[in-house]
Amino acid sequence: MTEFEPKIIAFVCNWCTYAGADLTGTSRIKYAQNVKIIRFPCTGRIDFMLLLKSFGEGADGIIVSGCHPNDCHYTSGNFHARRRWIMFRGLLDMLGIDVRRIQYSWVSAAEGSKWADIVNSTVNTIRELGPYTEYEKVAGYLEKEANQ
Amino acid sequence: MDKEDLSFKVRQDTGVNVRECYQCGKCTAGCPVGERMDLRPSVIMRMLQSGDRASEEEILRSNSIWLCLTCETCYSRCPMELDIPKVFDYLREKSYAEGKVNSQSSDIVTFHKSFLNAVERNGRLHEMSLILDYKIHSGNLFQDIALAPEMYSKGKLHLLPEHIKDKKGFARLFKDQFKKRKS
Amino acid sequence: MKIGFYPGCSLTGSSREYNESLLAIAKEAGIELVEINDWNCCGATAAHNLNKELSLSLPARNLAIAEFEEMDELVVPCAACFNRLVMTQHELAEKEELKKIISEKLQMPLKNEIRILNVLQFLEKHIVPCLDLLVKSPLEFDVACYYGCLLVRPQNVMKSERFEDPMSMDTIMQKLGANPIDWPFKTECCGAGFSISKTEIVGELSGKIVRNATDRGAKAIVVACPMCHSNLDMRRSAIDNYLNMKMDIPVIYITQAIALAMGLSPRQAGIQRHFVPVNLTVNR
Amino acid sequence: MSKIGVFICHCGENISATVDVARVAEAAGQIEGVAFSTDYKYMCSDPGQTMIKQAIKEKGLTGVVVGSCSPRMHEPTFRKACQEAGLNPFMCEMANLREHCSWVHDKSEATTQKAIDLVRTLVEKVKLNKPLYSIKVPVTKTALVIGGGIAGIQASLDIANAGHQVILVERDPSIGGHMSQLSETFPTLDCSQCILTPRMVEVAQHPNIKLMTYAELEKLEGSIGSFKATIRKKAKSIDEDLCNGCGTCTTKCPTKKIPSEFNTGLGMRTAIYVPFPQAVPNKPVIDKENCSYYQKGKCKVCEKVCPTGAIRFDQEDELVELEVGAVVIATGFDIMQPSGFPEYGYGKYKDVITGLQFERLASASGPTLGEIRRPSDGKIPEKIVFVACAGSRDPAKGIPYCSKICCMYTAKHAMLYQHKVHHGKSYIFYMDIRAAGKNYEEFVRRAIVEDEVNYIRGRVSKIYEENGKLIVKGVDTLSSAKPVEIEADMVVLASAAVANPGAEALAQKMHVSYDSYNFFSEAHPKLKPVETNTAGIFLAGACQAPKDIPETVSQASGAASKVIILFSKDELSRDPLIAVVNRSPAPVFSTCVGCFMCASACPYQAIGEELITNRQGKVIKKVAKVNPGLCQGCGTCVAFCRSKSIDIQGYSNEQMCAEVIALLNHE
Repeated sequence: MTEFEPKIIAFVCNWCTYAGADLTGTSRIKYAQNVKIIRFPCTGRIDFMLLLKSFGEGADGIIVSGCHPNDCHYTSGNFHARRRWIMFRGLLDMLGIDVRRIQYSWVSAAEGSKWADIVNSTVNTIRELGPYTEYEKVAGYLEKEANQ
Repeated sequence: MDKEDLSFKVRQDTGVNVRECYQCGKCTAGCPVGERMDLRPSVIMRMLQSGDRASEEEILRSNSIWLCLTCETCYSRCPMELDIPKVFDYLREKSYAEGKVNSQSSDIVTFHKSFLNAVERNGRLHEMSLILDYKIHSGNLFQDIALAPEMYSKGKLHLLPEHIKDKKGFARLFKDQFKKRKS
Repeated sequence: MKIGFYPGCSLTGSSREYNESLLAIAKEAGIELVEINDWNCCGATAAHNLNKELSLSLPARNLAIAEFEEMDELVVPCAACFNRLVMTQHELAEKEELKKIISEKLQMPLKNEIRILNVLQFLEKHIVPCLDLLVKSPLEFDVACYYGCLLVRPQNVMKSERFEDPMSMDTIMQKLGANPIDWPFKTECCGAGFSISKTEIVGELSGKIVRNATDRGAKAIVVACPMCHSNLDMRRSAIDNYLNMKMDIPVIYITQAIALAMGLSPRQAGIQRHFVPVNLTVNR
Repeated sequence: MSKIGVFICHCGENISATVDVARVAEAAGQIEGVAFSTDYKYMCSDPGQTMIKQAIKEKGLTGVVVGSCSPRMHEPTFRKACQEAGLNPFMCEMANLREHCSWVHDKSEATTQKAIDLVRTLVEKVKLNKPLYSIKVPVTKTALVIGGGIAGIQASLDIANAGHQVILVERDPSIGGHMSQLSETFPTLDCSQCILTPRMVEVAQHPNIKLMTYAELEKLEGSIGSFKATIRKKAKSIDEDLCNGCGTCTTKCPTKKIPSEFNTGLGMRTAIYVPFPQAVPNKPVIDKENCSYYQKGKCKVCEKVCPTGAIRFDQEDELVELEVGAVVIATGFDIMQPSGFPEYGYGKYKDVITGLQFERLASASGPTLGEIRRPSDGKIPEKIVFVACAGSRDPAKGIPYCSKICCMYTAKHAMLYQHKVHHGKSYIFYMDIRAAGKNYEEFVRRAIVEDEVNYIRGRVSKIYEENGKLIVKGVDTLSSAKPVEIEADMVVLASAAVANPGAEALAQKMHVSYDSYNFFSEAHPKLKPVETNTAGIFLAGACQAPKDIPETVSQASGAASKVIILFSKDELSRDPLIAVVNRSPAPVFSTCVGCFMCASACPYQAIGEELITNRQGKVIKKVAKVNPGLCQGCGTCVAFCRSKSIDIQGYSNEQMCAEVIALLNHE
């Protein structure tokens, strides 16, 4: 039997983590294929409904990564993101989504190897947690949200 | 690294990668016995890097590895934080096991062996038996002859050794420990 | 208050006075040091020079015993023993596999969690707090606090700050009224285990230490390690040979210093057992 | 119905070695809405770009996805190509198949599959892209230069001489920086101040340069072409217009025992002081921490003796707001305090000093007027030991890098010592001699051969004092690692060059990135050495990494030319990736409910109100409105908007959702 290959989306900011991931490439550091990156201008841009959407669409795990505190290209975007993330965790519990399925981290443009570590460790965590199956629940919730 | 290289074995046993050494010599500079060594710590690190068999043999037969006091000064000041004393521990054990101990160091090794004999016998070190055992094996019968009586008079020497109770259990620890050694 | 106590071989023999003075001051402070049952030699330098496994199994046995006796603290006054025990605990904590092997060999469970205290840590924690009350006759003279290697190195395991210029012993001596001098040989090696096999090396290394302390006007060298003590005290003739002059600076254990400051008799402090006569009343 | 073109690049072998590019192109062809799909060896090459342009024209493509390297590398290239073919540049997106795929994975089915997913994701995005038109910003042709060392001085002069306004901000009371502290300079041994001070004066007198000393950057807002900088002018407690720099106050000030920063603590200064005789401006400041009036409330001697009545005890810090178009960071470096070296006894032994302190000893303007005398007793050292790499190349001390300048200045120090103390003996403990530079190697050879400086290859393990001598325990690794013990009278530690203590905070104020040692990061290690990753902010000198004077000066001129190029245009165009509030026909006008959560979240105060009125001019509705001039496009407002009325062009909710869906549903 083949090992479960989790589907993981990474929402990263353009200035720190995306550049950091570029550096991982230029330094030829290898990591698992499971993680695919979507580029945002800033973690502050990330509407956490998108995270739910991703689970609704069958993601098994998510990485959100941006600039370190105080290093945000837009001054404070990453702070807003952090605050919203804390509120968002509550919602996750409510929907019965294991918080460990979301890896929230900071990776600067200089931290190529750190990015590889985060990807690999996340992949392992999600492997242990197994596939995420309750999309309907989330999808339902999202509809309600939309109709309001 | 070639699996046959001594440096490879060192890395396996101690986790120290000798390639990290950039030969600044700070270890040697601070070594209390550096002056007396035939191969100084930094030189030994260099020779390990070379992977040259002859050099490796020279290391195991050197006086230096036995002169090392394991005072850890080198380790505490190494810019690369290389645990040289640990490397030396490994080299000593190997040198001893392969019967390559340098003749000038024989008395040091004899002392260590006498020490362990004394411990093996009683579970605790009985200094009197240690000194006697050492004298017999090293042949320096008259060394320290002056010291013993005074120690005795000051109550620092017991004539009879203390023994530990659990002899069997204790003996287990020594079982097979020195079989490897060629004589 | 009960605390586990591992004397180690030297304290039963060549450094009895260390043992005597330690127990004496503990008694004064109302602390009971409970000798762990059927302890064995830690293997000292010999073991880790010749045989890695022994260098771990010998100390480990003592740790296992102490844990079996449900001690959560173990005082190890001999710096050499302390070093071996701590290094073993460190090594086994890092290598789970090795810990299993050793524990099987011992046929004893090994949690490897007991807190091991060297004499300075013990004094700081349990004696210093009550010194203000207990110090009767302050030692008002210059002393050179000598730490040697094993209490401070390797600093990453010993967690020693200022490993080049430690102060813990100095602070204690200050509390006893003494004036610790600032000198550069605090952590230089005395020759350690070569006392018998390479006496001339001990003569040189200890010689430099004794000379520097004397030059800087110390009236006594204070130590916390039997090996250092026997090298600096019992090997004085070798030292004098190296320096070719007679050095008469006495070498006392920190515990003896405390005992004297507490007003205990020199005999209770085991002063009479020294090779180099201790006469510290001179410049009171 | 969109017609997307997909172009997969081999990047030589960089991508094709691990990704089956042909299959990626083929799979892309299957995606609905893809009208053309191909792969080619070098898409960024001329033929590659032509291929894209032709496809756009012939197939009438409405969007383009290039699967190649990181967009941070070639997005401008391909967008330009599209534009030239008549396609709106913002209809072109890039899938990062190199940095995020081929370089980080081994050749395998999964790797190719990932490449396909990435391409599909961008295809789905580009389908929803809308033509955008870049925003024009006017360029304020005034440059802000932060730091008045040789780097800042050079940059300021170059920019000013090109006819642009410069504001030079310096933290200390005088410009000049470390260079003004140096004695002679390698490899020519010409006196540092002799070559520097004319430049300092030129700065002071230049009509285009506004000098602000004793001042620091408080805040930086805006973006390239139009920054808003807030400068804190620290109170000097004097009226600069009245003060004529006569110096009576400094001679009369009773508080005389303050260690002089300029003389690295080897000399003393007064509480009201000019850091050094050639200071620019040559007017004093009062050091409040040490002034007895500020501390104890009485004295005021300076006020009494001042002939022009220029003393102002009640003066307060002043905040000045400036409009600038570009910024040059030239804040320089600091040296590691070797107190991290207990084994060397720095701080414990007076005669163990740093290289910078030696510069002051050797300097004609220094505390000993250029005579080499040791601090403890003023004795001329007969034997002197220099320790190179004191902190540098020492991971255990947290500094694995090479400080680059020490090899040369240490050779210079030993040379100067030999010139001044003929009978003296000098030793240098080193690990390697790094003398790459014009006439550098020759300089070092001269020190060794002609001035008979003794180089010993090995590190020093310990330095301690024994009856008046410093015992240096070193080693000679070139003769069977023989331990060497030297009884020296003085020891000089070539302590590592480190980033300025304030560097990190400054970087954060300006949103430029910095490395793990707090040196500012250049935009590209090779091709953009003076740019930062924030457009319009440039780097000069040792704030980016340790540098010697020639390098610093050339980088400063480089930074200056970048500023001048920027100022050669009257307006810049900026990416239109900014927020917009949706509008819809009456009677809705906009789904915005006017809660202004967005405004509270916006870091740039870019969101204001818009009043919607009926024909009678009666206000019907109040909605948010984004000021495109101020918006930087971070999108924080979008995440905050509950009614989904505000969105980012190019990163719209619709587009992001499309990406998510495309990425996850591939079977």
